[in-house]
Amino acid sequence: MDVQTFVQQFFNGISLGSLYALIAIGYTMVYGILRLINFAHGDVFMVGAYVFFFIVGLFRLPWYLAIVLAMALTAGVGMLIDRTAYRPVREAPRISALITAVGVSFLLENGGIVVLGARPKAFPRPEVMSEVYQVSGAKILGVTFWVPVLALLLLGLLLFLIYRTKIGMAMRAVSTDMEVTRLMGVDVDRVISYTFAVGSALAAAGGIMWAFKYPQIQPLMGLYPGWKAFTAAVVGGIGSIAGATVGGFVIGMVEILFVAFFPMQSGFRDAVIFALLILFLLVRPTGLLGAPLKEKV
Amino acid sequence: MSGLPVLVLEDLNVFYGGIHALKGISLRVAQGQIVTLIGANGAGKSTTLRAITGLVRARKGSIRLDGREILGLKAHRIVQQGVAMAPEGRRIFPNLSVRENLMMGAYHRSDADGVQADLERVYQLFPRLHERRDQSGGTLSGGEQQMLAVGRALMSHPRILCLDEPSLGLAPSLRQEVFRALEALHGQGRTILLVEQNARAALRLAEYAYVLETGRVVLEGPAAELAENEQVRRAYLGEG
Amino acid sequence: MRVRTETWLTLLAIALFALFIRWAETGLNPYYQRILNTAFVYVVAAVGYNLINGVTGQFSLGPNAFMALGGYTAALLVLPVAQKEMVWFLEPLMWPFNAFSLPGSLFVVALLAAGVVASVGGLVVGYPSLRLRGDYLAIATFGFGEIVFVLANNVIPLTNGALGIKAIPQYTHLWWSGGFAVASIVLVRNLALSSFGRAMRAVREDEVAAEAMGVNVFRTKLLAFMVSAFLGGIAGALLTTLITTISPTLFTFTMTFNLLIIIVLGGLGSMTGSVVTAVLFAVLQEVLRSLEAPMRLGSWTIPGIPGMRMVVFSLLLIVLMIFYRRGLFGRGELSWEPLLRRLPGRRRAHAPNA
Amino acid sequence: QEPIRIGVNLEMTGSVAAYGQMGWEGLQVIRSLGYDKVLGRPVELVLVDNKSDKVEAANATTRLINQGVVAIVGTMISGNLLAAGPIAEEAGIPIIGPSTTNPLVTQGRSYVFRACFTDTYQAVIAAQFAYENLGARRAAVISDIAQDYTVALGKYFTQQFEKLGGKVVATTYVRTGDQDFTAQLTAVANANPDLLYVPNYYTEDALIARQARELGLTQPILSGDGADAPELLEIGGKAVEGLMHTAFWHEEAAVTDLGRQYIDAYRAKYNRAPNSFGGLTADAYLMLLHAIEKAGKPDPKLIREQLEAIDGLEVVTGPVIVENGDAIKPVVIRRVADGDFRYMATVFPPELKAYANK
Amino acid sequence: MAPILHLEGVTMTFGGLVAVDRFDLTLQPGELVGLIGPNGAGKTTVFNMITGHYEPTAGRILFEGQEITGSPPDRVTALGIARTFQNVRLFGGMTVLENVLVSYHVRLRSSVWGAFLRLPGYNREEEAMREEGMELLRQVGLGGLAHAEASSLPYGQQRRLEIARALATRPRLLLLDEPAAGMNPEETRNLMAFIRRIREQFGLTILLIEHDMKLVMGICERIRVLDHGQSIAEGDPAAIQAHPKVIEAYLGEEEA
Ligand SMILES: Nc1ncnc2c1ncn2[C@@H]1O[C@H](COP(=O)(O)OP(=O)(O)OP(=O)(O)O)[C@@H](O)[C@H]1O
Ligand SMILES: Nc1ncnc2c1ncn2[C@@H]1O[C@H](COP(=O)(O)OP(=O)(O)OP(=O)(O)O)[C@@H](O)[C@H]1O
Ligand SMILES: CC(C)C[C@H](N)C(=O)O
Ligand SMILES: [Mg+2]
Ligand SMILES: [Mg+2]
Repeated sequence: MDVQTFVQQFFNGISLGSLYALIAIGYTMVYGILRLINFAHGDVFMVGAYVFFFIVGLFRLPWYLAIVLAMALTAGVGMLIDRTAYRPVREAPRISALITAVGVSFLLENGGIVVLGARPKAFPRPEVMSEVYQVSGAKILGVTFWVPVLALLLLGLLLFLIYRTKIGMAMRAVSTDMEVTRLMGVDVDRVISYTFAVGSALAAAGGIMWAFKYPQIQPLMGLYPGWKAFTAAVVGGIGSIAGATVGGFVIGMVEILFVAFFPMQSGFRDAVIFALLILFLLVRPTGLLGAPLKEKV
Repeated sequence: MSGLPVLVLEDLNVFYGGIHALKGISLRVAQGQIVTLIGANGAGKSTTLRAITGLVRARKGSIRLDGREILGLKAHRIVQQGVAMAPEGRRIFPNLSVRENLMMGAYHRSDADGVQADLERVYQLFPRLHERRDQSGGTLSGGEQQMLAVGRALMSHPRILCLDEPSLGLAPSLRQEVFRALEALHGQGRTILLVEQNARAALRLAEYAYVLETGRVVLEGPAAELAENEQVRRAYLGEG
Repeated sequence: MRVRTETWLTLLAIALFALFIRWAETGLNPYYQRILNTAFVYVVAAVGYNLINGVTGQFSLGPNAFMALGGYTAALLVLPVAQKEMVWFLEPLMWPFNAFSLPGSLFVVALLAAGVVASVGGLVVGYPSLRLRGDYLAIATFGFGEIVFVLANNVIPLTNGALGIKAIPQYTHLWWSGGFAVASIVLVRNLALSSFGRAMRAVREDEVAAEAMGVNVFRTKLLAFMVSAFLGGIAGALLTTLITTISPTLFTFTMTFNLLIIIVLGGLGSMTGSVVTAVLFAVLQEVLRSLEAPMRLGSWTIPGIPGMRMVVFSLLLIVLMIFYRRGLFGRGELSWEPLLRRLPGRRRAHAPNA
Repeated sequence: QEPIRIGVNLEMTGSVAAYGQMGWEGLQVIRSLGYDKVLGRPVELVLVDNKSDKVEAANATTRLINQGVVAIVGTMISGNLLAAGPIAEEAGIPIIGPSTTNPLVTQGRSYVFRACFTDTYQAVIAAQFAYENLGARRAAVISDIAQDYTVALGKYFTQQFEKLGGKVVATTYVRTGDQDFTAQLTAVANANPDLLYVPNYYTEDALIARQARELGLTQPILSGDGADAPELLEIGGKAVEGLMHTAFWHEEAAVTDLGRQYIDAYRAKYNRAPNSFGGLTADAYLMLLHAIEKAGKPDPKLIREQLEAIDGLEVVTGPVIVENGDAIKPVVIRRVADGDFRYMATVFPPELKAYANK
Repeated sequence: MAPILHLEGVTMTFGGLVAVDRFDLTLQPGELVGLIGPNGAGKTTVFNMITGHYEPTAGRILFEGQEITGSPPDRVTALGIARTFQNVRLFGGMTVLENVLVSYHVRLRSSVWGAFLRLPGYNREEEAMREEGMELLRQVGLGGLAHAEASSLPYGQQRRLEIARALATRPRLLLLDEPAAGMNPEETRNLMAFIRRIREQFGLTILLIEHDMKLVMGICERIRVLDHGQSIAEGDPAAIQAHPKVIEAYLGEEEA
């Protein structure tokens, strides 16, 4: 592989990886706290993209403002989902909550089809995202460059929130022991609500940037990115935010590199990723950054 | 009974599904007192504490804190009203540092100075915690974790401190250390509701005691008197 | 004595069921027959899936993969050779499948082969991944499902890729689907109530303790997994020869979701629950379809809204989950016991449990 | 009076929902022109969404048949009709695909029909156009491996193009639903073609065009009938400017009176330009009404016979001759300019030469 | 007499932590030995290595002269070692009888086909198992509760059931991890009598971990003390109670 192709693919990998990372964080945060695989998370990603689409269409806001607004609104959607669907089953067996999440996912997808229509919509891509940069001979599209930059910025903010603020401390506490956290005078429901808000806002950012990259949106667009991101969260060590980030980049890179090296086998891409996932779990069941713990007997 | 009642329970009834776990418990804890609940496994001691702190919802009865009804409030509201609990089995946050664990106890407080002062006080009471303040909670020994759990409860600056079997599973030497700490707290004028399996030590420490059997109070009285009671000695002190 | 009576009652019930099928063949219109066929296919798959997820407590998300293995096996075995030549126009079909096809009279062979292939698949995934616990097993089995999907899409000489296989003879009818539904209920029930089933439930309750009591946890899980895969394979084969078309999209994760919904709504671990909800599910899916058809209110026509069916379905699902957290049946089972107890002269035998 | 029920099996949701929805619009428009009765009885449409999926298409067919329809309109895409056809055949219910161009759809079946030309014919025209009008010699073919139509059309084009003396220098595949084609396009770029032939459905074509332009591929792009959807223009944006494709029909190519009536009614109802898929679905429906009329009663077997006998029936998109289930129809060539499809030319098959000057 | 259990240089590390450090222990048939030490000393870890839940980092474990180091738990159990857990680990959703029957599964001779098809051979075996299980429950005083769900039992009965379940595997060596934890003095006294009785009745060798000194000193013939993974003392109850190192590391002033 020549330098040019390498640079090209490297950027592609980073850019895809950072999108996965943004979504994966939402999975990991909710899982960490509720031990719930939030199947609807990929659909929240879709909601974020549509919200942006309508904001830009209706209010003609500049894109960066529209992103912030869309993230805020999607955060609200996340909180609403938690409030109406998940809170009532919080004390129920884990699997019931899981099925509820499946229900929410179906609802968002099909609600999307009914309300927004099944046909794809073209997504507005800001000018900067369409510019083409030359990096050692490789042509790097604006999105490819800016997506990781934005993603890293958001990740930095998130880490600050989790490790340097009081609400972040409460989130970490809830994730280890919900009942005792209540005993600390913490309104656990509110902390969970915020967690959904943060995760959903990040998913919205992911969805919007995804649509910058592949400028087309439709109600089922969250399905596959959602699964990949979930895989990333697991590879990184589910429950660990740093892990989700690393996992996202790893999955993005592997995916791009596989296709780069074996362009004719690109159909096998997902199989390779999932096969890697399984092998990886066998060697390191708790993921890259999850604590390697033998069950204490 | 001396002092004003801080906590008063009347005719408390709790169910777990179909199981009638508390069948009308009444008790009171006065300002500055240590009151202990003793009883066999499953008598309902933990359930009583869980009901006071709102972790389980009582179906009937009343719980008053400083004269105000708190039954029915959510757990976090009750804690904010001044009830703190160190739950059975320590339950510290293993991946938060010792300091963060303590700060979690003060989560709902907004008086930064007061919190800082209380933090100093806890460190004074348990110098070991100060030594290990940046270590993560999960790496502490059992006894240290118990101290952390008590310290964390104190950080909420409670009107009343509820302790559920603070000596459970501790080696004899650690157990003694925990009881010494409780004595020190008592000396500072804290109000404590103590649940203990180790009846002998509990009765020695407390001023007043209740004996629970299958969800009912079957005996109560000044701790020193109960320690002499024939029935108690046989059933709970393993004598005679 | 008691065992005897129960056996007789069971045989009686099976005979009644046979009479029902006999009647349904002519008494029901083809549309209802088809719903019934689908319901029975779901019963077979759900009973198997419940064995691993409910009884053994291993959260597997891979039944779609086993159904796919079974479905493709059956399709490859029964598709007429001439049709095979037409279908595989991108690349020719692999030997030996291009050279023969089983006649309808050997349909049962195709079904059993589908089960065997699927359980070999079960062995292949189960062997490495059953050592994982809880959600990690779920993820590994989910990954396996995706791998099967990708392979189905890409191994064209065997599967014809995304184009799928069409014009498969429609061999499945009520006797086959109903017969296999009954057989799987009886066999899985026998297994679940045996010492092996007890070991499975012990694994579900506490793996470490089960191991300490001498249960070979791994073998126990593998047994449950392979039986479950076998039934999944049969169900996939029945479905394929009912629909007459197979393509990778038939066995996507949606299929797993459907089964998961069935067993959880029925009550994890309750076989009665699985059976009842499997049938309800198949019926409900059809009933809700009317939501998508244009509706006429007097002279007013409301155009059909595609997607509406799933919107209502998912709302229903969420509401049910909120109000029936442990599913409709919990872990309970229907059995002859209550009936027998009412008969005079019978002593109360021990509680039914599974 | 008891209505006659006709089944409609369309892609209302899923990856090619645009076709199904355009088809459904066409049915509404044609019925509003008075074509909602036959033999003096009302015609009732029973719509089932096949979600753009083969398996669902087969299911939908069974369901329609079980609900007592006398014939079925649909599906829009070939892969779905390949799955649905055998079921209709088995049940003896005629089924007409409005726009299913793949030759295999009708092959060896007597109850399966189409209302459009076939891909073998389309490929001849496309190859000729590429070789002669565009002067292409080295073509790259990118088809969607999940769709019978695109795979086959790619193959037929390759045969025809090479027969003319051109060379297909790269053949690569994408899959419905994929979004990133950079790997395939890089391989294509390395082969250095002078034309890209992308006989896919609109979403994939739009994304391929975009990514090709982003990667600096500037060659002309030629596509098939699948490109004909507003989504191609919306999603493709500037990248699809100049894209050319073979199509079924165009407003300006209307040759029948009914066609012109339809165009007016469509514009009045939806306030935009009509499309071929609505027209073709209307055609399929009209063919059925015609056959039922001729048959004298709604009997599937008689309907089938009358369908096969259609010869020169004037429908929305032109005259139609049915031969072994296939329709003989002209091919239209169009080009995207200024964000819209522009008419370039119509190529009439020999049987329809008479219409060439209308 | 040959020792029933023999540990030699057994070591277990978790990451950097040496939980058990070159531990030696020999048990003679019929002995009742106590293992005590501060929290985190490594006592439970020793049990876990014997029963195969953890594989020792170094050292050998022999049971009746046969090496079992690293054998999986189900094999170790089949050989004749049974245990209870520090936190009760019953099969909560199953009945008391079923809990015990699980322990018989390892000796089942019928194949899975027998169970599928309910062949007569299987049915006979199942019947025999049930009878034997009921008999055992009667012996430990749980006969009346055979069909109750295990999780519904009071705590003391749960502990008893755990022991019964271990006995059902027909062990020769029984490992008890804090059997009296959470019991009051009265219950503890009953437990002591129970342990003595089953030791006689089933001819057991017993190794037990306990923090309740009354129980340990009351029934153990020999006591081993662990601290930080290392043995610091061994002897009869009187000697241990007076041992200065044990007092310092574990007992504290009052209990001594
Ligand atoms: N979550 C629960 N679900 C059902 N029953 C419960 C639950 N928690 C406790 N119980 C039952 O309630 C009764 C009282 O239990 P509780 O834990 O209050 O006893 P305790 O006096 O604290 O005992 P211990 O000394 O073991 O801590 C017991 O019969 C117990 O089995
Ligand atoms: N699976 C494990 N992973 C990591 N550390 C472990 C594991 N199991 C035990 N440990 C550590 O090994 C040390 C010994 O633990 P062990 O449970 O054997 O103590 P113990 O003597 O039984 O204490 P206690 O009296 O409190 O039960 C402790 O520091 C414990 O945290
Ligand atoms: C709707 C059309 C683009 C369908 C295409 N001609 C096919 O046969 O699949
Ligand atoms: Mg308690
Ligand atoms: Mg221990």
